Order: sequence, then structure tokens, then C-alpha cells
Amino acid sequence: MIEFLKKHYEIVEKAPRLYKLQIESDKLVEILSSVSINSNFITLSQIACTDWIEDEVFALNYILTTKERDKNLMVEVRISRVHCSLPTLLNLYPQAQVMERDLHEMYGINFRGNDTLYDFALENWNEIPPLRREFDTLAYVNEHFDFRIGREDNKDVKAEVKRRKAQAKESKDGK
Amino acid sequence: MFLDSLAMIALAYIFGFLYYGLYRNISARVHGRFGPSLAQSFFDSIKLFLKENSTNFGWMFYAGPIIMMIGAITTLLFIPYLNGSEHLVGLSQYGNLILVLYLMVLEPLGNAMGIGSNGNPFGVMGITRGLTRLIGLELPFYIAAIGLMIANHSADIGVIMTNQSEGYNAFTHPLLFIGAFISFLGFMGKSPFDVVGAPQEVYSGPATEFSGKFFAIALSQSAIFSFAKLLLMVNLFLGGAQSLVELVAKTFVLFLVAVLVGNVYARFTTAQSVEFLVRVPTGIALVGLLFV
Amino acid sequence: MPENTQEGFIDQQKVLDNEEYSIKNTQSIIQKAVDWFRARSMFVLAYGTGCGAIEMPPIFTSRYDIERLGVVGVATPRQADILIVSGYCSYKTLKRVIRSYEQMNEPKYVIGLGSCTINGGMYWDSYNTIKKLDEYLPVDMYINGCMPRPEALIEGFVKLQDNIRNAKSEAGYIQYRENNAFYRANQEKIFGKNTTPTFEENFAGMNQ
Amino acid sequence: MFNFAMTPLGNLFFGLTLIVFASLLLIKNERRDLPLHILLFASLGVIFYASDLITLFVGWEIMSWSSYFIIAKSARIETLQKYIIFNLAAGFALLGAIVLIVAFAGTTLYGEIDFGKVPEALRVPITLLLFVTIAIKSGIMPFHYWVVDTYEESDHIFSAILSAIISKAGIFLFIVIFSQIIGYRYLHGSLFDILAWLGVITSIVATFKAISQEELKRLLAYSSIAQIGYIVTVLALLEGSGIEAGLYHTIIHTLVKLLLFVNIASIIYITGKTKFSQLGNLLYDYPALFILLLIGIIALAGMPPLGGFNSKFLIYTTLLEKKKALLLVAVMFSSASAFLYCYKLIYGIYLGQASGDKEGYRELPMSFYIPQFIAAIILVLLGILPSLGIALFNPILGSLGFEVSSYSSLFELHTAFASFNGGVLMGLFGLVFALILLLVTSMRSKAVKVRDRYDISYCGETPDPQNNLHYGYGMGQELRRISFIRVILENSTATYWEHISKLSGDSSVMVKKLYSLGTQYIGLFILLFFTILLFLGVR
Repeated sequence: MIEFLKKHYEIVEKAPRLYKLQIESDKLVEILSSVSINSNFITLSQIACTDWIEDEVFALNYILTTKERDKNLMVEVRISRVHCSLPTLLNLYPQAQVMERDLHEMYGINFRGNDTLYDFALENWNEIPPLRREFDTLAYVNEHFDFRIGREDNKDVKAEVKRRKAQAKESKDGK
Repeated sequence: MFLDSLAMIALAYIFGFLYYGLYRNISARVHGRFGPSLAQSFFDSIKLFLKENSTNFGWMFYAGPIIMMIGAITTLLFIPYLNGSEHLVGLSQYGNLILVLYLMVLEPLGNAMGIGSNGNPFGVMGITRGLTRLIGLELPFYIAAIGLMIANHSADIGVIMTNQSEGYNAFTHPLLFIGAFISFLGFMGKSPFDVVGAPQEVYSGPATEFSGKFFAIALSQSAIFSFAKLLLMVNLFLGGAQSLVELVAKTFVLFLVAVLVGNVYARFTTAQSVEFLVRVPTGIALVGLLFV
Repeated sequence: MPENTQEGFIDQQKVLDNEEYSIKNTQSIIQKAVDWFRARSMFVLAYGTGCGAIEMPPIFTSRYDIERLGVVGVATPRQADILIVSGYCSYKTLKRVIRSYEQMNEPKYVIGLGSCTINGGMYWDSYNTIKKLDEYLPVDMYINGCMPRPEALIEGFVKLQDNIRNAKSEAGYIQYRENNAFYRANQEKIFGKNTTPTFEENFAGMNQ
Repeated sequence: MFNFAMTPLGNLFFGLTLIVFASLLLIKNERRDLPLHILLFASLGVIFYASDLITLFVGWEIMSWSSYFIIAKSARIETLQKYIIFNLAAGFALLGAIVLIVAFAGTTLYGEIDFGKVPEALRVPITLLLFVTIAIKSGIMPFHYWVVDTYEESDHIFSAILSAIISKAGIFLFIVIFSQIIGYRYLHGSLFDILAWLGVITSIVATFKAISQEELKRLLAYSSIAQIGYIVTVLALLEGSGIEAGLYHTIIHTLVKLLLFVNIASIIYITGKTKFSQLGNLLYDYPALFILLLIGIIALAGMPPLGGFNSKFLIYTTLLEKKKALLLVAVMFSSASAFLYCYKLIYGIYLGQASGDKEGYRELPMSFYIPQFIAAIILVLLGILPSLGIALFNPILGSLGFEVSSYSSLFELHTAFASFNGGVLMGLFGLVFALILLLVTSMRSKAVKVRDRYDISYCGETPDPQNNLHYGYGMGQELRRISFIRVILENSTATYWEHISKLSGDSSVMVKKLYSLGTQYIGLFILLFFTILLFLGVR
């Protein structure tokens, strides 16, 4: 299976049973349909998105799984953050509907041909899509919520924890 | 007669709720719990009566629980409590078994009217399930009733009750009794025939929109109604009762069996319950009818 | 009575601990009896909002058996007396929680289960999880912990029954009715307008 | 030539006809053809008051034809074909039976016919011919094929006449022919047992068919078939008490169907919609219509305290007396299943949530209420005074030569098996209702009216008009999961009749082929024909 694909595409083996294929966004549907016909990778188990704000791109990983659930193939597509738009995979994988809807809500990516891209988990959300990295979560929270006046000893305890751990280690070693 | 009827209703109310409390207790013991106090059902119903407000969907929603209550009370009043007693007979000399069988359907009807008027689809789903179940449920019970009526050549409950001095109908017509008893389990709304208000499937079924006093009336009528059904079974098959103590003993035995059966069986689906009722108890009762 | 302010939560706790704030003495005998029945029979709408939902089923099992206290679960808000908000509430969930609360009939009580309902808990910097439940709904009993054990929940029930029976403070639903503008404003702050049917519409019939 | 006589039976049926026609003619209906209606009315009068067979037959044919022309105004051509083929068959069967009876009895007058003169071998065929007539007119299986479509497609008011009166012509014929003209002693009992079972099976099948219908009038049409099934069953017992029960049920059914069809005609007039899936939530807009329909379905389901229970009670006790236990079980089963379609009828129209908007609804003229009020009042009255019907039937039973049943008071309905008191029952209902209403309204708990119809507890969601929350369409569909009901719902007599029509089509094609062979062959056939005749003549 994977040998067949390796003949046609530049497949990199990232880990045992994990392969990666990097493609252009305009060949996405073509390549994925070819993969699903010619190989055992028939299930789309996830679409993972990473926001590379430094490179001005979104990297979308379409993770395909074999029928036997023993190998994974990551098909990576990079698209511009500004005009982020991709063709939908609804015709190939019906389960892509929910995933694409989720990505649209969280990153603002438009999937051409998927007409279910309305409110999903966030109802009436009018801000920047929250998983884009330019969205400042803390500022948003401080603006929208009041915090309860809580414990007075609410301090940074990292240094204290470090000190105690070291102490504990010392005593253990001493024994 | 008026006081007599009032006493019948009061007794049915008290015993119905006590039995319901017992039901919760016995179920708790079956589960390995302690369960609530016996009077918990009273507390629940009083608390519901004392709610500050209850949601109302219009006059038909108001009338629904009242019709249910009428169904329960009229059914009760046409069934004599005691065998050969002048007291606690209600209006039984003006009615008969066929009338009682029909009055028993009034409660689902009132329920259906009240719930239909609130527009909640879950409620109507429950009602439809209930009416579908009724198709199967009434068949064995009717066959048993017909068998008894033909055997006694009368449709008078009092006559059927007093004719059992030599032996209870449950023993002289055992097949009819088995058929009627399985159907009775369904009438009591216990597992495996509790398809109507199945909370895992249809939210709360018919009771979805009932709140406050409406729900309290629904609970009270169900207590009265289940006692009326117990009473009918005792009168038809267990020879009635000479005294209140005997009545309580007989109804309690029947009730206990129903509760225990309900606790160990899983629920049928609606289609399954109708098919089961139409096949097994109906078949048994039909064989019993041939012997009559 | 202290105002339901920023510090309202802390102040109410003080009230509950202090006998002299109790409104028990002003009540008639009938009202006391009524309160007794209300405390004795509680129908719970267990709204499983977050991870706390998994702590609720055990209290009905044979190990904890909360039915002893007269607590029963119901499926529909119409019959419920108590709403348990079990854990974090996102915007979407909170909308449903408020809707369910408004469909409940008075008297009604709210139990906030877990730290998330008190101060956001581990979701304190989440963009769509509310931090203080009592800004949006009147909470009668908080049970802290992440997650609280079923024993804690039972203790909460017992305390709440005690509060109702002894009328230690004004119940939350009365605050909700009287300070509705406050709650409504907070709800609108995160939902925008017209996202749930308004309280006034639902209970306009009260005065008829 | 034509002979008429005033009989108590004729009086009863004509009285019902009068009530139905008089109240229905008050309704303003621009599509109605008055002369044809008058002709139909007259023909019914002729049937009910005829005292010889020829008059009966003439009236029967005029009834069929005049209703044909009325139906023809709105029905499809296929429906008309069905109607006319079946009713012609009924007419021919009746004519055949009359010819056979008259040929041997020598007279057409009811009183003078002695069925004993008819040879034994012909008695069964005559009975069967009459069965076919009766079964077609009152829609007994498998002859109910024409009924449903005709009821559905005829004018909404005329459907009421069809169901309330014209279907009863078959019942009338049954009583007149079998008890008055022929006499029970000449009849073959086992044939009537089969008829009784046919009636019950009809009612069971039609009940389940009715539950699964989506159109208002089709549901009522099937319900009509089911109810007449009971009447035929109980008449086929050949008993005085059976006739009593049958007549009682005839009255109840006439009134109920008058009420229900006019009620549905009102709804169709108001909304212009004919399907359950398009209606819903008309309760608070038309409360009077709702209560009238409620009375109708309570009587239809045979529930106390309305008149419907009395006839059911008589049917049951009659069957009990004759020890027809299995028949009784079947009747009760059908009657218990009928609750479902009764509920579907009232829920689909009046309860639940509205499907679609209520724009373009017309104002209902008051005249639509009159027939319903009349029927409802009589039904309630019969509920209070159940023996009123018995008082009405006693002269009929007397004139037919049966034992007259006695009654001590009008309030009490008394049979050999049991009795009940309608007055006490109705009083109890009223008293309990009043007491509980008092209790409910005086309670501490306030009933808070919801402002919005969509404020239902719907798992925390807020439904809106876009969500389809009306269950009227789906009700009865899930019955298909139950195996024996699925068998009933998925099969239909249509396939049987289609098979017959295909057979007759094929045979006519064969005959046609003979003609198209050519002239020389026709000459050959003629020769052959005469040869055979000659041969037979020689024999």
C-alpha cells in the first residue's frame, strides 16, 4: 500500500507507522481521492490545524487512517492566513462536515462547498476566531469577566514549590 | 352514599400513596439501598400542592388532569370494596364490569387531552406509546373479563365477587388469571411495560409539562387509580374481601408481586410490549376462555 | 440584608452563619410547615454541564442513597425544585441553564457544584467559560472542590435542606425575581440581547 | 304499482335522514346541487317506506345514481369508476335476489312473501346475493374498496350524508330483508356466522388502516367502515337483542359521523387544508368546534358517559348472551384500538403546535355549528337517558315479531347480563368535575399562563416555528414495527381487485382477437355455433 503511494508521492516516514505527505492546496481533493482509491488509508480521523503566525500560514494536517487502524498518513496543506480558503472534503469523507465546521469557527477558515459553516460551539461569537494566535485570550477575559475576590495569599508559588521539592530531594538523598 | 364514596376515595388515596411509598422502599431494598420513608410520597404530593406557581398552557391543560382524576374516581366508585358489606360500596349497584373497563380508559384520555394541548412533542410521543400499548394491554384483560362474565352469567362485579365462595377465580380459572395478571402488570405501569414515561427515551413522557398542582393531581389520581386496579383484580380473581384487613392483605400481595416483577425485568420497547402482550398472555387467556 | 454585590458571595456566607440575620422568627406557623415539606421533598434537575456531572449519579446509588433524604431526580425542569449546575459553564451551556432555570416553578433553588461555578476554577482564563455563576443565577448553595466528592454533594443537600427548613436567608428565586434587572444585565453582557426569552415574558402572567 | 307503508323501522331511519338532511341543507354551500339532493332524499324515503320489493329496488337505484351525480362534481374519474362499478354490482345483486324471490314467492309485497316456497337449493345463493348488496353499500371487506376514495373526494358536506345515511341503507336492507321478508327461520346460520366474522375483521382492519391515514377524511372513512362492521356483526347474530344493539349503534354512528364530518368540513372550510401534517393548535382559536369534536370522539370511542357507550354496551351484552366469546374479544380489541385514531383525529387538528402559519383562514358561518349541536345534544341526552333508545326500538322489535325488552326507568339501561344507570353516571361526572375544579382553583399554587406557545421544556432549547413540533403526521406510523399490524397496513384489497380487473382485461383482449381474425373465420365460427346448437338440440 504505502509502497504504491511512495512511488507517486514524496512520502516521509516521520515515525514508525506514521507517514507524512506535503502537498499544495489546489491539489488537495485530487490527491486525497487518489489516496483513498489506491491505498488502504480510507478514514479521515482528524483535521488538525496549526497557526504559524510567523510564516503567515495555517498548516492543516489531514490525518488519514488505514482500515486496520495500524498506520497513519498526515497530508499537510499550507494556506495563507489572510485569504484562508480550501475546498471541502464532504464528498470524500462525510465526517469532514463537523471538523470543517469546527475549523471555520475556531480559525475562520472557509471551506468552499460546505454550507453548514454556521455557529457551532460558540454561539453569537463576534470577535476574532479564538484559536487564531492574534486573539489575546487574557485581555478578552479581563475585559468580559469580573474575578471573584479570592484568597489573599494568591501569590506566585513557583519558587516556593521549587524550593520544597529540592528540600524533599535532599532529605531523601540524605537517607 | 356521599359519605361512603368520600370514604372510599380517602382510603384509596391513603393506601395508594402508602403502596407507592412501599414500592419505593422495596425497590430500594432490591437495589441494596435503604430507600425513603414510607410517607415520602405524601410529602412529595403535598409539596407539589404547595408550589407557589405552576405553568399553565390554557384551559384544556387545566381540564386534562381533572378528567384524569374523574377517570380514577369514577372507576373506583363503581368497584365495591368489601364482599357482602353495605358500606364502602359506592355506586357499584349502578354500574357493571363493562362500564368499569371503559371508565379505566378515561384516565389515558384525559392525560392525552391535557398533554396534547401543551404542544410538547415529547408528551405526545409518550401518549402515543401509551395508547399503542393499550392495544395489547387490554386484550388479555378483556378476554379474562369476558371469560368471567360468561362463567358467572353476569357482568356485575358484586355477583362475580360473591360467586367465588367455593374457590377463587384465580384457582378455578388459572389461565384467565395469568393472562389478566400480566396485563395488570402493564396497567400498573411497572417494568417491563413502562414504555409511557420512560425518561431515558422520551424525556418524561406525558408528564413533561406537568408542574406544581397539575403534577400533584396527576400523582394523586395515579395513586387512587392504582388502588382501584388492585381492588378490581382482588374482586375478580381473589374473591373480594370480608374486611378491610383482608382487603389490605390481598391487595398488598398482588402489589408485592407486581413490584418484584417490575424490579427484575428490563423495559420492552413499545412494539415488543404489544407483540408480547398479544402473543403470550392473550394466548394463555384464550386457552383459558376455551375452558370456560 | 447585604446587597448582592461583588462580595455578595462572601457576605451571604456570613449571613448563613449568623443567627441574628435569620428570618425564621418573622414567619407564621403555616409557612414553617410549608418550608418543612419543601425541605423534605426535593426534585433535582441534574443539569450535567461539565465534568461534575459524573459525580452526581453515584449519589443515587446504593452506596450513598440520597433518596433517603427525599431527593429524587427528574428529567424535566417543570417538576424540579433544585437545579444542580455541575461544573464549568460555557456560554452555550449557560444559555440552556438559564432557560431551564426560568422554566422551573417557584420555589426553586440552585446548587453550584465545583470550583468552576465559584471562580472559574481551572478555566479562569478561558475565553468562553463564565467565572462566577451567581452573576447570572442566584445560587443558594455552593459546593467547592475540583471535583467535590459525592459526600460533599450530600452535605450540600443537607445544608440546603437546613437552610430551607429554618428559613435562614431569603431564597435565591426571590432575589432573582426582585433583582431581575441585575441578572438580566449580566446575562445580556455575554449573550447580547434577545438570545433567550426574557424573564418578564415568562412570568408576565404572575400579576393576573 | 308502487306500494308504501309506514313502519316503525322506516320511521326511525327516515327520522335520521330528516335530521341529517335538514341540518345539512342549512349550511350554505355554493357547490351543492339542490335538485339532486332532493332526489336523493326522496329516494331514501322510497327505500325506507317501500312495502314491495320493486319499489325498494327502484328507490335503491335512484339513490345510487343521484349520489353518483353529486359525487361526480368533485371526484376523480377513477373514483367514479370504482363507485359506479361496485354500486352497479350491488344493484344487480339486489335485482337478482329480488327476481329469484319473486319468481318463487309469486308476489312482491313484503307481507305476502313466503320464503318457504323458494327451493332449498336457491336459499343460499339468494342470501349470498343479498350479502353482496349489503356489504357493498355499507363497505364490508372486501367490498369496501370504493368507500374510502369516494368519501375523501366528494364534497365535504356530502361526505357526511354518505357516511351518516347512505351507508345505513345497507343496514336497513339487512333488517328488512332478513327479519321481515325472509324470516330468520329459513336462514342458514353458518353463513351468518361468516358474515359476523367478516364484520369484525372489517372493523379491526379498518381501525388500523384509519390510524395510519394522513388525510382527515380518509381517517373518518375508515372509521366509518369499522363502525358499520360492528353493526353488521351484531345484526348477523339473528337475534332480537342483536337488532336492538345494531339499531342503537346505527343511531349513534349516524349522529357521530354527522358531527365529525361537519366538524372536519368546518376545519377544511376555515383552513383549506386537508392533512394532519398541515394543521394543529386550532384549540384556542375555535374552542366550540374543539368541544364538539371532543364529544364526537368520546361517543365514537364508546366511552361513558355519552351515548356511544350505550350501543357498545348493548353490543357486548348481546354477544355475551349468545356466548360468542371470540367474536366479543375481537370486537373489544378493535374498539380498544380505536382510541388511537380518535386521539389522532383530535390531536392532529386541534392540539399540539401549529404547523405552518394561520394566514388566509376564513370566517366560519354559524350554520356549520347547527348539525354538530343537534348531534351533540342528542348524544349527551342519550348518555343521560340510555333507555330512550330502547323506548324507540320497542315498536320496531314488536313489528318485526321479536320479544320486546323492558325497562324500568329511562335512566337505566337493563340487559340480562348487567345494567347501568346513565343518570347517575352523568351526575357523578358533573359532581366530580365541579368538586375537583373547585379544589384546583382554590389551591395556593398559582397557575401562570405561558405567553408563548413555544415556551415548552425542550431540553433547555428554545424551539421556534421552524422546528416541526407537531406529531400528527407521525402518529400511527410507528405501528408498522408491530408485526401483525404491519401485515394489515401493508396489504390492501386493492391488489385483489386489481388482479380481477387485469383478468377481465385479459379475457376481453382474447374476445377482441376473435373479432379481428377476418371475415372468413367469423363465418366459420357462426357455422360452428350452429353446429353445436344442432348437436345439443339432437341430444
